[in-house]
Amino acid sequence: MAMVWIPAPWREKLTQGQQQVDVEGATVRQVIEALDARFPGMRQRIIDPEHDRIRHDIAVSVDGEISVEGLRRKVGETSEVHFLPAMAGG
Amino acid sequence: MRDFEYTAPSTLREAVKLLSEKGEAARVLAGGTDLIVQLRARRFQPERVVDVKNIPEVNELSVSPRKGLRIGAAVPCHRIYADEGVKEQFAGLTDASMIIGGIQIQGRASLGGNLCNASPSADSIPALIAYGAEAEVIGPDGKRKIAVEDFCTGPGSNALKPGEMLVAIRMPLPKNNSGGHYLRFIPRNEMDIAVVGAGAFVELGGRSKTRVFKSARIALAAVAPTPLLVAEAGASLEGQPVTEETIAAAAAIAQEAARPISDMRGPAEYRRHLVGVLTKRALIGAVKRANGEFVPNAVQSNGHPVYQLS
Amino acid sequence: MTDHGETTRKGGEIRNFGTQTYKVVGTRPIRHDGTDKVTGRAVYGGDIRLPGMLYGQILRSPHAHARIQRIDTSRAEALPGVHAVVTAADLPDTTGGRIDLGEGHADTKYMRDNILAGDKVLYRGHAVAGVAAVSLHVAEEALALIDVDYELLEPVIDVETAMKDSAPLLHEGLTTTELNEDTGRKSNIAMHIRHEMGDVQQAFAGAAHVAEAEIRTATVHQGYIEPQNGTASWSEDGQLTIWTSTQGSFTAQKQLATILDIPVSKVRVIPQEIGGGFGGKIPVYVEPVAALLSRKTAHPVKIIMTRADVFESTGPTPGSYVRVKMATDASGKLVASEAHIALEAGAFPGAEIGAAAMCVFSCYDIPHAVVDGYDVVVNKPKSAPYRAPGATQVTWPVEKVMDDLARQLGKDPVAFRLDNAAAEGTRRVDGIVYPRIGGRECLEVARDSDHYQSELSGPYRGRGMAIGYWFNIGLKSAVTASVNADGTVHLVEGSTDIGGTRTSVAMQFAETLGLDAADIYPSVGDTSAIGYTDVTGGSRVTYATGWAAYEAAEDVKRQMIERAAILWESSADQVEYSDGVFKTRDGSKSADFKQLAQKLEDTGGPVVGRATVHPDTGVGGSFAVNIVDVEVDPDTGKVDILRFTVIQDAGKAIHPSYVEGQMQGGSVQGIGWALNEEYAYTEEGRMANSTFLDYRMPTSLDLPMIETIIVEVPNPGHPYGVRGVGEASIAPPPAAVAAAVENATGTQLNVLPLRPDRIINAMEDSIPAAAG
Amino acid sequence: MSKIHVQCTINGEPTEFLCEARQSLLEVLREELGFTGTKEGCNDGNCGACSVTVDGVLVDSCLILAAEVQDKTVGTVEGLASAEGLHPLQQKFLEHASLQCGICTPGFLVASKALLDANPNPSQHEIRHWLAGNLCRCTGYDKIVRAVLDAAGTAE
Repeated sequence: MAMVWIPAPWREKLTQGQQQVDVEGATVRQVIEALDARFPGMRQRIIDPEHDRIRHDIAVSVDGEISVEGLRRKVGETSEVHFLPAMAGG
Repeated sequence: MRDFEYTAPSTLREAVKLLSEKGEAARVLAGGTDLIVQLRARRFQPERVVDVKNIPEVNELSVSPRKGLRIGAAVPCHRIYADEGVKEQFAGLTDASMIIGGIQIQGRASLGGNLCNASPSADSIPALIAYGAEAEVIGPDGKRKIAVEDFCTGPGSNALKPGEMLVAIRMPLPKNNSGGHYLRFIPRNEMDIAVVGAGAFVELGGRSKTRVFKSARIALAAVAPTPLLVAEAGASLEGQPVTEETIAAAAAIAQEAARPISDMRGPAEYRRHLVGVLTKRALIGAVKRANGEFVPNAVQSNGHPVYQLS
Repeated sequence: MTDHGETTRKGGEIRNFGTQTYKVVGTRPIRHDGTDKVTGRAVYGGDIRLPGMLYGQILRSPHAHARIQRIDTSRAEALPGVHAVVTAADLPDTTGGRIDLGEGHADTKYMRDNILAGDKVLYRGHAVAGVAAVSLHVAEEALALIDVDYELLEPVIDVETAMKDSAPLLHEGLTTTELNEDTGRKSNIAMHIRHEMGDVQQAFAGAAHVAEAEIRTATVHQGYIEPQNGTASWSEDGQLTIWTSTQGSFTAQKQLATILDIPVSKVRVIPQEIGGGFGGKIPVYVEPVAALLSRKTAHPVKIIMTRADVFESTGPTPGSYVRVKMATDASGKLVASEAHIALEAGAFPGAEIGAAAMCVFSCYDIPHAVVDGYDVVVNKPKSAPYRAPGATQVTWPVEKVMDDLARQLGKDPVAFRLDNAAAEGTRRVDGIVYPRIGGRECLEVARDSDHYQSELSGPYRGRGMAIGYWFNIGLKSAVTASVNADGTVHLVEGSTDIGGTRTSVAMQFAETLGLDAADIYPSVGDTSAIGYTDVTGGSRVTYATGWAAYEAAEDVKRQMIERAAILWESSADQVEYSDGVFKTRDGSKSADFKQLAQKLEDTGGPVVGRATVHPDTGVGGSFAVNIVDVEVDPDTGKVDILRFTVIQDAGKAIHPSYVEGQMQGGSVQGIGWALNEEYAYTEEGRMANSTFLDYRMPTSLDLPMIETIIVEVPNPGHPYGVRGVGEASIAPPPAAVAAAVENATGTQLNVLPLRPDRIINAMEDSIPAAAG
Repeated sequence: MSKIHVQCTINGEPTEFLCEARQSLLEVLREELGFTGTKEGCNDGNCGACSVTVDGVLVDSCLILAAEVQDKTVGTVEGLASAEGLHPLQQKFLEHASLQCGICTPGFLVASKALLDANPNPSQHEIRHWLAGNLCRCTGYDKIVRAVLDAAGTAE
């Protein structure tokens, strides 16, 4: 099972304060679907349905690396998945 | 900037004519390091610019025992601080002329321009005042002289009448046992405008262990609408022994006389504080030079000069 | 000024923690574009001159906050020599939407509004109209003939005021979002983000030592010497060509297409040499105006900003208000931390608050932590990235607190940091677990350095140290490589070269093929000549474009092996390549790269290698440690830097001289930020010091030599172990300099810059320092 | 207003041009004569990117009117190298990696040459003092100062 790190602003509203959640899923999309099944509202917070991609202000990281394939990124059995604010450098 | 007529006369008479014809609509160009910036900023929109650098009298630099030091109004700083006579007799002017802008600016900027620009923070003016310099002016009504401390009349304004121009700055040769020093405070080590500047010229009497001030002149930059001669601070030293105490007392008088404002270069209170610090340092530097001791200028200073009476 | 070490040596110390030795990588060849740049031949954006070219100028708002009631351009248009005037009315309708800039997103309405103000001006310097004329001077005269009526509004120029409920609102429709969720609250706070790990309250409750700091930092500018510029030629067939100095030609292309509402294929951006950027030349400013003017006049139009424009109208880095609290147990292990970070975005949302929130505690292993970050609009120019954006603002408060805790514990500051340094496996407050990183090694090297071990004595002298962190961005890069008949290679990349990266990229290519760096001729292609490449920023070029060069070299190698097989009537699996020589496995035939290159015509024609990368693995981060000695003049408060050492983890330094250059340059920008640089504002919101005279960047006379120690802890995710080094060096200097000044004077300081008057005030407020 | 006819020598070549009174030497060098090696950083004498020599004296070309160089000798970065190759300062700037973006480099080279002409063996302090009118934002000056020290040694 992959470990998902729940962003702090969502913990109260969605996961009853849980910081980490273990879910099944072989891709980021499957992980999000599994999350949404347990914590409804996850999908709409992460996925931009119009373009079928991660919403623009959010970056998804798998095992510490920002996914460049977005929803399609593979997730391993022991992977960690994070949803972070998207950011830039100078 | 609006276009204008560029003229480059080769005689004073011609220059005065060119200036008189246009009155306020003519500006004199020497080094240009202030004027060209001001034209771009549209502070002035002259119809005619009179470049005076082809006129022999404004380009001369001479030191003679009889006539003292004469600096043509357009002589650039780099010629002043490279001059052996100036270095030897007017070290306080060397101090000032080598900190106006960087080397590039010093290649063009003149003390005459610095004076005419009449900025309260001008570095050379307190030094000139301390040395008792006079401005030699020519105009449609002939020549006249103005004491440098009376030359500036407000920020950016001076005592020149329409049609007049500065020809030279002159000052007497200092007597034996005298010395001058100018220094300023800036947050960086070069390139800034003075937050506060202080110039001092002293003449000492008495024997080496019991030196007394015969006379002193102290002038300040950036603490009033014009560069400021603090005559009472200098007068307070006359006949007094050269001690930390008498110097501190003169510095306190200078602090009293200062009327600084707050702007992006420094708050008023801090400026007043600096007046005390810099006046002391300027006096100590001048005393040391009067005693024949070495006080470094900006190029010689590798680190911090020590401002303590020996 | 003290000089440590021989002054004409060509490089500093390198400490290796497991990187390999290579033939080309790690050497110091002369850069490929060097001769053009020392002879004045190199063409920068401002040097462009086209037939029929007009000169553009931009009218800017004199007010910080006002509603535009009317713009009358008729008098300007009537001036002889004026060809056209444009205003926001010439821009496409501004309905809004988002654009992906590779390095983050932007709102298209805000983007257009920042190019030419719509209904409101939001900062002094905000562009209002553009003019094209036969000469620069005529265009400038025309500006004075444009009449604009403003209704003045109250400005808000600092983040603390802007966050108050009573503050005037810059954007009537702006509401606060929390990680992409609209709270519906109308406010100048555009975004709030929060990271939280563990149970912070409980951890603080059980802590033995607690320290806190409250810090304010001024708005500062990147300070590149070359002003923004752009030349546009809009052809009758609808094709727009732009010559500009930009950090990313494709990002510029995307912005132009969006702002002008035309397809990207209609925009060709030809990047010129660029005179510094540091993040500030990612956004476009004058290019869209030049384009509009070109379309309207049917002439090419060039616009170059004045220096005042650069200060007042391009993105500085945010001023900030930051509070940090940290705690340890009795043994000195960090147990808890919290941070409140508010950054000034400028007129439109988008300060680098995410990066600030991520970097704030990133140097340490802290089990319980919480960070709140706020992106706040104020009436200042829209902020832009500036070298490790957001990291510098948060590094000083954390490092000040760390020094305080070390004092409470009676520990040496470096030893205390080493006890708590983040390392492989440490979980950061944003939840991410570190791969192998070099923070600990940097601290160890600092501790053992000649500088840290040396004595510092004398009155009003003090030493400070600090550590800072910046991550790397991977992003997309493309490289093509054409093998020439003489065995050299022309390499085309899409990353604009601000600091010698053509060479660091070419060196990785050369290393991969066993060639000399001098055999590679690198150039930067325009948007029609090379595949999509993201900005030169985020410390990514040597890392990611270097990786693309490595892949392109592997591609060339594969193709050349096939050619050798054809030449020798063998098969590819029978040919091998090493040390620059192709051989058959039986050893019967061999040719070096140059010899084989001569045979390409007979074996199938040209060989062109290509690669694109979008790395998502091994994007490590870089740590920088500073040690600084200062002397303070107790009478004036002036600070002199006596000695400065920067230690940074480079992964593997491809060209050590340019790695050192990044370390030194970032350090000195940080010193400027610490001591003198700031936007000085009047009450009406006017910048009072928009010149290099009064902005006070460090000159050569304000500095000693900047000693460097490169630490090489290889990045396991990169073919040559590279870590991006462009940014981390700016994060620690204000913290280190402030600590040194505090130690020299016995004071506590909490505002940047550390102006002399502030130091004098602090000294008057505190117990006199124990001089000596 | 009619244009002014100016005759001067630039990098050893007799040159004449027409200019408006309000045009700076910098503007004429760059926009009229094609000497774009001289750079504009601030246009008010505070960055040194436009450094040139006029009759051997180091000046900012943004703060001199083009009309003022009548009968004068102007030296720009384009005049440093010769058919024999780069000037030693140019070579040392390359060897020491003294440039990153390179926009300030022409100004630093012209200023450094003027320094070595005036003072062939400057100390580090003298170099830093002389070059204080030239801003560099990329390098922190370290490698520039080293290159000038090295070039001064070479010139001996």
